[in-house]
Amino acid sequence: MHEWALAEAVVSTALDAVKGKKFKEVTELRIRMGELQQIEIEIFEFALKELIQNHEILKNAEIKIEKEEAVFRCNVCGNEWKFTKDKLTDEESESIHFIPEIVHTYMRCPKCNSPDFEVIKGRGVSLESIEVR
Amino acid sequence: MHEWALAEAVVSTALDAVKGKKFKEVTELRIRMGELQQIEIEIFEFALKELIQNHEILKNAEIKIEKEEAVFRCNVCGNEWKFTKDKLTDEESESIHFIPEIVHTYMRCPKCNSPDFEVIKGRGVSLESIEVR
Amino acid sequence: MDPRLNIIDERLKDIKRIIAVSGGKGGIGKSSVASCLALALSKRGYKVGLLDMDFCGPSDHVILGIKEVYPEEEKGVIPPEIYGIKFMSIIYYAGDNPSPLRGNDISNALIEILSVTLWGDLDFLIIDMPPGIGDAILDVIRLIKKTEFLVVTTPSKVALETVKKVVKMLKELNIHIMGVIENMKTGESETKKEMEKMGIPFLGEIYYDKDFENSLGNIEKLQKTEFMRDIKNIINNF
Amino acid sequence: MDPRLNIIDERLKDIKRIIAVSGGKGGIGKSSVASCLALALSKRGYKVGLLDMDFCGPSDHVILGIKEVYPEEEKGVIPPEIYGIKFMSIIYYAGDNPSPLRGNDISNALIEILSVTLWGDLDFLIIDMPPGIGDAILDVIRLIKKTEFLVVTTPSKVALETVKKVVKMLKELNIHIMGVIENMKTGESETKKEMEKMGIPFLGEIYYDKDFENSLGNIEKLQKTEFMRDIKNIINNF
Ligand SMILES: Nc1ncnc2c1ncn2[C@@H]1O[C@H](COP(=O)(O)OP(=O)(O)O)[C@@H](O)[C@H]1O
Ligand SMILES: Nc1ncnc2c1ncn2[C@@H]1O[C@H](COP(=O)(O)OP(=O)(O)O)[C@@H](O)[C@H]1O
Ligand SMILES: [Mg+2]
Ligand SMILES: [Mg+2]
Ligand SMILES: [Mg+2]
Ligand SMILES: [Mg+2]
Ligand code: NI
Ligand code: NI
Ligand SMILES: [Zn+2]
Ligand SMILES: [Zn+2]
Repeated sequence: MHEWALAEAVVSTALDAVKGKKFKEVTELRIRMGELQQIEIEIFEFALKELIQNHEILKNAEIKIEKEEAVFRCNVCGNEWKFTKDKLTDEESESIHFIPEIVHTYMRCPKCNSPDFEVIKGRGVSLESIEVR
Repeated sequence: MHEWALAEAVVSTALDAVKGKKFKEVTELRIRMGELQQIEIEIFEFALKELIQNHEILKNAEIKIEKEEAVFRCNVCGNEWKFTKDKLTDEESESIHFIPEIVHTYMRCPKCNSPDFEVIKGRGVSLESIEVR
Repeated sequence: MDPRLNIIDERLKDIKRIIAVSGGKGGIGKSSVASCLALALSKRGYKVGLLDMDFCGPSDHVILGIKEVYPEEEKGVIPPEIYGIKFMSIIYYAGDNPSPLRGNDISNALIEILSVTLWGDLDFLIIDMPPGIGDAILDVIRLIKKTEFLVVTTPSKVALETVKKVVKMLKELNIHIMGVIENMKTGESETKKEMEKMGIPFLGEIYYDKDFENSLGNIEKLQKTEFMRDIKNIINNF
Repeated sequence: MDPRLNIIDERLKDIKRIIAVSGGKGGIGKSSVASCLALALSKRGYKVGLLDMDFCGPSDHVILGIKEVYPEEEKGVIPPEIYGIKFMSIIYYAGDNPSPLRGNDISNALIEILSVTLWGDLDFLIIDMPPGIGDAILDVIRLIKKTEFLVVTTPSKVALETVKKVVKMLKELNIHIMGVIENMKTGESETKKEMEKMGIPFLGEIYYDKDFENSLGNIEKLQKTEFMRDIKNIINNF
């Protein structure tokens, strides 16, 4: 449910980006959603659609959400791998949902067992582009 | 004079890269040299040329060194700027030569005065490519 | 674009004062001061939040004896309220497990927490800072412009050396330093003079309290300590 | 390619043992132990190096009273030898000034130091670690495979909590833990038992020494402290 808080962040960023500019309206918000954070896409999209109603300039924007797979690279052995919840308990997975960096607490490099890895793709929510007219 | 130590690092890396492979010889080492570390290029090149003589496979390699300007970006205000020694004392500049990160001790963002910036280009020595035959 | 950066001001807008308890050095009592300060302010009737930002060595829950509470979710993360303190910590998510976080991870985790936590109306948000002059303090400076720094030090030479560095940096950046507290005082020391030389207000002292350790984790005992008495004297100057 | 990573093993190849004094928490005496350990080993006739890796709060020079010495340059950086200890610290370059370094900078600075410092033959290289489970410890684990970890803790609840996390991580990674030292001991405590429960050898204890602080910076006084006496007892087990 903190999807709502992240949606607010996106709306606030979009408003900030067009503030003071002479655009008629925002026609599209393209959002990339990293797999690691395990956002509930329906709730997130619902929140976005609700929130843009409060702002004349955003109101008609089309919301495009694309998912991005999470990929990790080990700083010790260089191994790269993809996210899977298989080895995580529900609580662990839920904790990563709140703070994706917590993945370093519960996941290890499948090759060398190190917690010292980078999330090279698919961490969380980002606003990719804003289309205006 | 610790140029020698860095040259050893380059040679060791080149040897490591070709180790176990069936190349006849290395024909070129291309090195990028970040401005921030203020390497004395003649000493560095001299050291490299001496050091490769000890290794049959490197001996005839052509050494190509290209300089890269140092560029900083402020994490606070986003400002970007280039390196200049103008505001540094000789000791400060010498300290940055040894540990480029020390730039955070002696340099500030010219716009907002913050020490919280990234060296986005031109930090130090890197081995760009190895040509073999 | 990282949308999170844009919402942080909004999340903190109903907080009157944000105080980061800092000092650069570890083990000087930052967590003890932050926790007891939050408790004392709460007891005085203020609305108080406490954010444990030491992700590698979170301690406030140990000091205040907080366990088995979790945030609620409702259009964001709502910190549980204990002893009147809205408390936020990485322990809700990492438990007792180590969190091996590089600087960039610390930065990201901090931004995440700041952008989803709904503190609501607060008189004070106390931030317990980790040691070091790294990502955590640089991000607090960068992201929470209204932060005031409360600097803790001890009479020890090694502590003072590091604390001076932090103060030097904050001053150079024109950041609001509330003042300095000297903790673990046992006798005469140079701290007050040294700090005043640097132009930093001296907020008061906390004496070494041999019973403090035994009161950790027990809120009733904690409130009766000399440590707490000293803290209460200090907040009279807030 | 970062050529520095390749030369680190070569730089450390004539060092018999590399001991990282760690513990995760700040203020538990890592720097005191690292400095006095280096001194005691040197006095016993061993060839010793000391690397202060706490770039944000370097303390070993304060403890050992080292000033006005600098490394020499000759095909690399040669650490000055003081009291028979080859000493390397960021203070040669940053002086008393703050070094606001993010994690990535700490990592880079560490790699730079490891790749240009010529330690030569050593029996022991003692590394004084900063607090935290961040870039510094992760890089030591990653880059110096032969490191043994010497874990310091204190009887304090908050210290033990953090130390346990570090130990848990090191154990999980199958990293050599020499053992644990309990510092600032005053009376009975659970530390030894807790650590043995985790399978960590107990190396000994250092009692709280009220004269230690006053001996800081003075090598003659330092050698006569009870702290040093306890350290000497501990190295009998090395
Ligand atoms: N005034 C004091 N008297 C006695 N012990 C103290 C005092 N202040 C702090 N301590 C103890 O010192 C240790 C370090 O305190 P802590 O608050 O965790 O420091 P930091 O957060 O700066 O690392 C703890 O064991 C704590 O109980
Ligand atoms: N056994 C001891 N007895 C008395 N004081 C000690 C003892 N060990 C450390 N100290 C003091 O504790 C403080 C923190 O020690 P330090 O070595 O700097 O810790 P760290 O490196 O873990 O941060 C210093 O002021 C030091 O003088
Ligand atoms: Mg990471
Ligand atoms: Mg930087
Ligand atoms: Mg603390
Ligand atoms: Mg230390
Ligand atoms: Ni949620
Ligand atoms: Ni040099
Ligand atoms: Zn790996
Ligand atoms: Zn700037």
